[in-house]
Amino acid sequence: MLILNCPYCGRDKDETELAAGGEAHLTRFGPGSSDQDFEGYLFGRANPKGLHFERWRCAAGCGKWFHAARCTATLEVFGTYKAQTLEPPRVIKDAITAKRPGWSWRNFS
Amino acid sequence: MSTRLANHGRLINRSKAIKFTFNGKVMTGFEGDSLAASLLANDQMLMGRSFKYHRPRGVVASGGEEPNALMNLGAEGHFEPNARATTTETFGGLTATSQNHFPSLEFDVGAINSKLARFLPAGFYYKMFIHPRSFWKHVYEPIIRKSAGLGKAPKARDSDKYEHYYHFCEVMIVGGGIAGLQAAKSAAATGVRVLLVEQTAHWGGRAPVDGATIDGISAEDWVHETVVALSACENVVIRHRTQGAGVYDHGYALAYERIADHTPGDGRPRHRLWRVRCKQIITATGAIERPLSFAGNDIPGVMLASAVRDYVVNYAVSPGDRTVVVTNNDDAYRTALRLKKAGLDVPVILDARAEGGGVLMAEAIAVGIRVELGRGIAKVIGSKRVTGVQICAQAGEGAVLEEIGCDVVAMSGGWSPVVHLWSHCGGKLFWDVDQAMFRPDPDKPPLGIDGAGFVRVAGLANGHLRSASCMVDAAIQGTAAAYNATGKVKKIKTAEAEDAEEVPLSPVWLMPQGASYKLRSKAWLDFQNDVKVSDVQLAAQEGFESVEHAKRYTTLGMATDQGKLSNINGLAVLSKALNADIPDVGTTTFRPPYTPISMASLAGEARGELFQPIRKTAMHEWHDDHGADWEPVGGWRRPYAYLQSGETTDQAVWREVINTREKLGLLDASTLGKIVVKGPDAGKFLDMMYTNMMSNLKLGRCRYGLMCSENGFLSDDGVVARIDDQTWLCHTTSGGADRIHAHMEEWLQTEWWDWQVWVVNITEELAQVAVVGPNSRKVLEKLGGMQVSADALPFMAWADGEIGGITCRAYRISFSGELSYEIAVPASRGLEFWEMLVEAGAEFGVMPYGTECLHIMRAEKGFIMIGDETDGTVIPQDLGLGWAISKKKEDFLGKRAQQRPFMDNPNRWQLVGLETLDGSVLEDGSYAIAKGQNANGQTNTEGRVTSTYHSPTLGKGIAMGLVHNGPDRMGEVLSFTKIGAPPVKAKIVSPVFYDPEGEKPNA
Amino acid sequence: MKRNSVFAVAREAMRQHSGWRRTWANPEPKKSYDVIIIGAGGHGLATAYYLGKNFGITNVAVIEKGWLGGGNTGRNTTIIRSNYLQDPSAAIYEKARSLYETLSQDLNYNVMFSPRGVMMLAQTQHEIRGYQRTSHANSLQGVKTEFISPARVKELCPIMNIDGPRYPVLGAHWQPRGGSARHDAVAWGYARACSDMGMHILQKTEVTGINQQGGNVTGVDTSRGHISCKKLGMVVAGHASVVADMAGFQLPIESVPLQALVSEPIKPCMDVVVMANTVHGYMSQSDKGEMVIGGGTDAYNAYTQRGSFHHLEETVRALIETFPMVSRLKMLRHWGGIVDVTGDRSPILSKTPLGNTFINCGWGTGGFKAIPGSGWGFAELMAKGESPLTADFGLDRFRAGRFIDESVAAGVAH
Amino acid sequence: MPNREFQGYVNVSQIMDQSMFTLRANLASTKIKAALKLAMSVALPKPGACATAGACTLAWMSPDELLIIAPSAEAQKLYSSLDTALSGLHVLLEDVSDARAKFILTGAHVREVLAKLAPMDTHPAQFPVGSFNRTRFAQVAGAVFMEKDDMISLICFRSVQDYVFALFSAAAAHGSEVFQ
Repeated sequence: MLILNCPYCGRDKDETELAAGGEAHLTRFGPGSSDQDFEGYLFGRANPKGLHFERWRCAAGCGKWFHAARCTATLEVFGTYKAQTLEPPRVIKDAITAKRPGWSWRNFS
Repeated sequence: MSTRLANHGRLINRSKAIKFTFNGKVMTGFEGDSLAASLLANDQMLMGRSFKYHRPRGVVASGGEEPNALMNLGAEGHFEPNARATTTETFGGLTATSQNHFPSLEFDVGAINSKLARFLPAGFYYKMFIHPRSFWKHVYEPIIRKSAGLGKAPKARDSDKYEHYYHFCEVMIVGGGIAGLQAAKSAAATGVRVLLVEQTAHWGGRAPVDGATIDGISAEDWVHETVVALSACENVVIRHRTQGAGVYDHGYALAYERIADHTPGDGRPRHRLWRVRCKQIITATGAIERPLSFAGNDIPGVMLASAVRDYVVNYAVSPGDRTVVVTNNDDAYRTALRLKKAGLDVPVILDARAEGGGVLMAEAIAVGIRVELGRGIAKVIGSKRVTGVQICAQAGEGAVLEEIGCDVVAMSGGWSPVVHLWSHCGGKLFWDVDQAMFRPDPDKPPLGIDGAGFVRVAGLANGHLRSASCMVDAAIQGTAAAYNATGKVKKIKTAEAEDAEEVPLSPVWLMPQGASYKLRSKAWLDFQNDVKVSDVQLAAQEGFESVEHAKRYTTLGMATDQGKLSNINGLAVLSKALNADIPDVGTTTFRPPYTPISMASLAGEARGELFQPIRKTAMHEWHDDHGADWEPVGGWRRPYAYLQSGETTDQAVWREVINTREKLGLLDASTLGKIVVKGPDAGKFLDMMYTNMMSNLKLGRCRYGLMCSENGFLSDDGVVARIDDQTWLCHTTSGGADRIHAHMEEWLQTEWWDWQVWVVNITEELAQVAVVGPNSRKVLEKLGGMQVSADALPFMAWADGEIGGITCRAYRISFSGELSYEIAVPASRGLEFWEMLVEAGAEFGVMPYGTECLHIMRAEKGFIMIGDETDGTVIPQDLGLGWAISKKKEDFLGKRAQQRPFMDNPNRWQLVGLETLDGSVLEDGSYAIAKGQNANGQTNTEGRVTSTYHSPTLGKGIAMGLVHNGPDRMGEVLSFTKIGAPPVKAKIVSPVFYDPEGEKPNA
Repeated sequence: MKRNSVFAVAREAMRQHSGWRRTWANPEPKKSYDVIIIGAGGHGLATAYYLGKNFGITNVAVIEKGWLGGGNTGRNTTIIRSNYLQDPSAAIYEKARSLYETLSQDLNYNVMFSPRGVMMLAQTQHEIRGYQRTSHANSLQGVKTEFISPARVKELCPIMNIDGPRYPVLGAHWQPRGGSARHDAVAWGYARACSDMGMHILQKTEVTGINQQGGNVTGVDTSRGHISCKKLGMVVAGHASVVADMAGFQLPIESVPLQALVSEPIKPCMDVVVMANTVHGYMSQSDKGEMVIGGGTDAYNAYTQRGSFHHLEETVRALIETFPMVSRLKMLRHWGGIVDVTGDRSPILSKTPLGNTFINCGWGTGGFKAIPGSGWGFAELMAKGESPLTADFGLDRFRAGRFIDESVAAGVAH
Repeated sequence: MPNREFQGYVNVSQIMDQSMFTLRANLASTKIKAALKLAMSVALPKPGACATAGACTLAWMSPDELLIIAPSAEAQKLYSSLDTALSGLHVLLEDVSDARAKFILTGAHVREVLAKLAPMDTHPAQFPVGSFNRTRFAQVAGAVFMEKDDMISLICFRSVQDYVFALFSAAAAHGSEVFQ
């Protein structure tokens, strides 16, 4: 039963007020993209046992999409941040480094 | 015999006698009794039958760990099976019956299983009943099923109510014994919010029974003072009859409050499930005494030593007249001393330790109790009640040294901390060799949201058996929890406790240690599931070496007590059999809840009327009053048809179709989604959302649009209207509004966040009525207001105005193929507008119509329906909707997906109309049979029916379907499956059955 | 291996059961095997069994990190059915179901297959149409099912409330030869038979790396040393992505917790398995008498075998609506497993980018019922390089857009 | 629809004479702030709070959404002045008066009744008077205004108003008190 802090309304929201939205920081591939890129975009999901970046919506709340950095093995939450970004902000990366030195996830580290 | 003693009883109120019944017999108890205590007071030691062998079972414990004394309680809407007599409070009018026997508790034919026990060892069913094949289902299994199970299945509907409660605090403490109370005091001193829960109706746990002294006063008095003090603290909530049932991630915990189990029918909720969110949890859950494994330890009258003491002290109930105490530790001496003090006979204490015990032993000897050291029980004598014990040397093989008559055996194999809650969320344990117990490993706690431990354990549950260290530990944990939760520190004086010195126990996992097979096969580990020492040894012999394998193979610990008494003993036997150390064999995983909690409490208020919300339109009540046969549609209910008296549903639907086609029909279309999209980039945005172009839609006009998922599949459709330069209004399917609104927001927030677009879902703001049929214009003109003529409001146009004095927006669109308007009015005026139409339309033959009529009319026109023609695997190209896919746009959601080889493929099944050769109606979901079979021997197919109806307009069956290369095969006849009958021939035709030129809606 | 029978039990009863031998051996690993299967759950063990039985390949090791059958095989709600809509699904699940029919005899181990019948309730018009479609499909797939009336539903399952004001039962999709089996026994029975054929089941042996040369697999590193193999099968359910990662490829899979619960045992009151998809609940009664209830999956990735509690609340309230008597029962225990869910929610039985390496995963919430069919088809794929049972379940389907989507009929869960 | 009321240990009643508007706009924009100040003479509420201006309330729904509540009698005028003040700016103003239903809870134990149905901390220190929160009531979305210590108002969607009324009535029924 997760609690995540919504970075828009600032409230700690109960899991039952949130909607999970899968992996974060996906790059959309549209017409003109290769078959491989398009398959990766739709189906190639990171499924790590450990640090993961994912999308959530403050569904019974302010309605905003945000991202969370979370460990799938322990459910530890390293931080949440607004979704309008192409990569995790520095403060989130630092928070992860403090707990999981040497981490990497996709192209981020 | 067991009986009520003349004096004392700390929990009972002798001035309030209570009548209750057991197996139909009227008995008397006192207020404050547990049902088990009341039964014992009435000399009812035999309380049930075991699961597998149907052996007679008496109560063995005094709390939630009880495996035997399970009852059917109450009747009708208050009936409950498998209620523990030890945790059931006796109340006036209580009715209990014993379980798992036929025809009676005293005489149970199922007990034949006990005679056959040697043929029914652990796992016997895996090795037998293999032949003949059909016998498992038809012979063996039914017999096993009937013999298994415990209580009766409830029949009547639950007549109680239940609720949930969300509680937030910084520190939650589970267990209201002295450790829990001290931890609460220490945590509360810092001012943090504390919740303290206790599963029983009483505070203090074992300490008042065992007689410790705390801060110079009796434990009883200290508990009382502390409870009063805590109750007065504003930051503390204390709650009895409330069990900490489960610990979950991120500081979530369940507390199960049994409000009215002992006061049924008083109007209060029966149970309340607290969903607690806290920063830190302290489990001060105490410990459970372990039985000893000797032959005949399951015979009624063999009880835990602590339970015997509880019955005497708490309820003034003597389980028997002569009690033999058998132990491997000092604590059981307390039982002997208490019995003696109550004037009862203790013929002997058998202490398995060669050296015996400490001061408590000395005290026992001093009061004249015979103590035998290095001795144990070879075998208990008796069948439905203990009549005596055979004494042997613990170090030997069971040679009988002496036989002593008694009617109770009080046994103690040491104590196991209750670590369940610590383990629920991943806390690990270590084996304390000296105390022979698993204890929470403070270095491996359950991890919380910040990656640090969020559960602590205090007192006995943390392995502190003596009161003094228990209190010190509790104070440390309480202070630390408050600090970890909030950073606040405030130290208070820790209560100082004293109790008798004890010498260490000596682990005894089998009595006597060299017991023969014959004795081992009578030495019970799991009393309810009938698992004996020999069964666990057999499991090890057969290679079930993992503790999980052994548990599952023998069913040890899988009974309703979840192995609270049997787990450690079973594990020790397994370790011995495997020649391994106990910690290397490990423990099974403890799963929530701690003890069983009612299913009803999980559902809470969500039952009956409140089971799920029903979404209602402004006209809902009118429909209900006019014969609506309801159909659930995405949270809403829509009328399927309006039944008039004497009509079948089919007749009603057909009448509605004919009437709407010939005269005038009204449809409540309020459930269609309505989403406003506005902004400088709104056109660009909608061009991405829809497969067709929306940016070039002219002001005042409507366009039918399709939406696809990124996977290319058709997901929604609806009419889009251009409201002004920067504003569009998008209609979605019924029940699709929330999904599509969220879908739009998702893309705007997470992909195109720099686009200037606002979206608002106004579905609920409006009531919408489809006014359909050749007379539709007449009725609107009669009501008066805005112009609705063909010129003023042509097909696929919309306009704002007023009709019958009500502000509205009118769309000239048609999903029926008739002249048709959809009129949106403020929801608060929806009913008024609807009734106005009904009244004014009377002269034009108005009738309301439901969803099935809507479906038939659209099928007659060959219009697709999301969910019928589409199923999540269909792309617009399959449905002849290529015209709605813009060729001009570089991109839209789903475009790239539709370029994949399996989708951009002429061999896909495509939409056609279908007509049977005999005019009959094809079956829903019917498949077109193709020649041959595939590699797996399945008959090949070449199409399927997606919608099929009797068309009252055309007087024959019509259908739509997807057929391989369908549009190129017009006129071809295919064979369609019919369940239980030969295939049906149907011809491929155009899907537009009615008004193919499309003249009517343009009228 | 001693034959199991009532006579063997009787004989042993006379000598204190001293003659029973280990159910499976506990050997030291060899340096190399022809085939290594990673994962000794039902699917992995069944694969090994049919490699031996159908193809004579017995130089096989099944490597297991924990104890055999300890993953989803021992955690599921044991429903067996094959009334699937799509041809490839119906083929493999019906193969499995038909093998279950004779599995006890085949393995000489009673797996307690009980074809008591499975019904899937239709509670909306949409569901009726979906199930009717499935019935038609099944009639061409050789899967015996029928669509039954509400009255027949009530007759088969008297404790059901078919007139629920909210979602009355409008009928059901009924597979009379669906049912359940004892999950542990399936794993144990296969393990016993594999061991009997000389295969090695290596428990408490964790794979830590996958070795390759020239694009082909050569062996695995384990907590008990390096072991070589000619072919490798990965059958590790929830941990498929973790193992695939060791082999250097990514799977279209996400791992999520799935939960289940049981009530305390009561006397027999329900002889069929009921699934109600509109309200999201399914229930059956075990031979012990417990009501076995399946819950939902979490919507976020996790490797904790727990799951979020609110799913249980949703499931239980739905079941109380459908079976009012459930209200007065008590929940004895709830638990979770990690299921691996693919993009189309159908499994993957496929070659992989690494030569001689095969993957069997993605069973999501529906794996138990498939065990014998999955093992049969996957063994054939591993032995011959192709199998009609697995042909449509390749990894390549996601790129082509050729999905096997079972949710289309009526949002049917497994 | 009647002005329904339930009397329990907390009273639940429906309020019908209120109009509501949704405003989508970038609330961080100075132009938007200025326009709103002009139209309503009140500063924007902070996140998680509401602001009152006479008989009107502004509730912070999200960084780009406000809910404006006004007595029905003043609604038309307010709408016009908002519309005028915001004209030319990138905003979306919609009348949602009929899309929502409003209830009030009154009594000493309003926080307790709310806590039965909403997964939020209702403690006065965490949710003081003047707070506003969007959450859920059992199975539907809703919003909560902490008006006074003994009064909470609730907003839900119109279509589920019967459910929400029944839900709170059951929670407020005599006999189900948690702390008495």
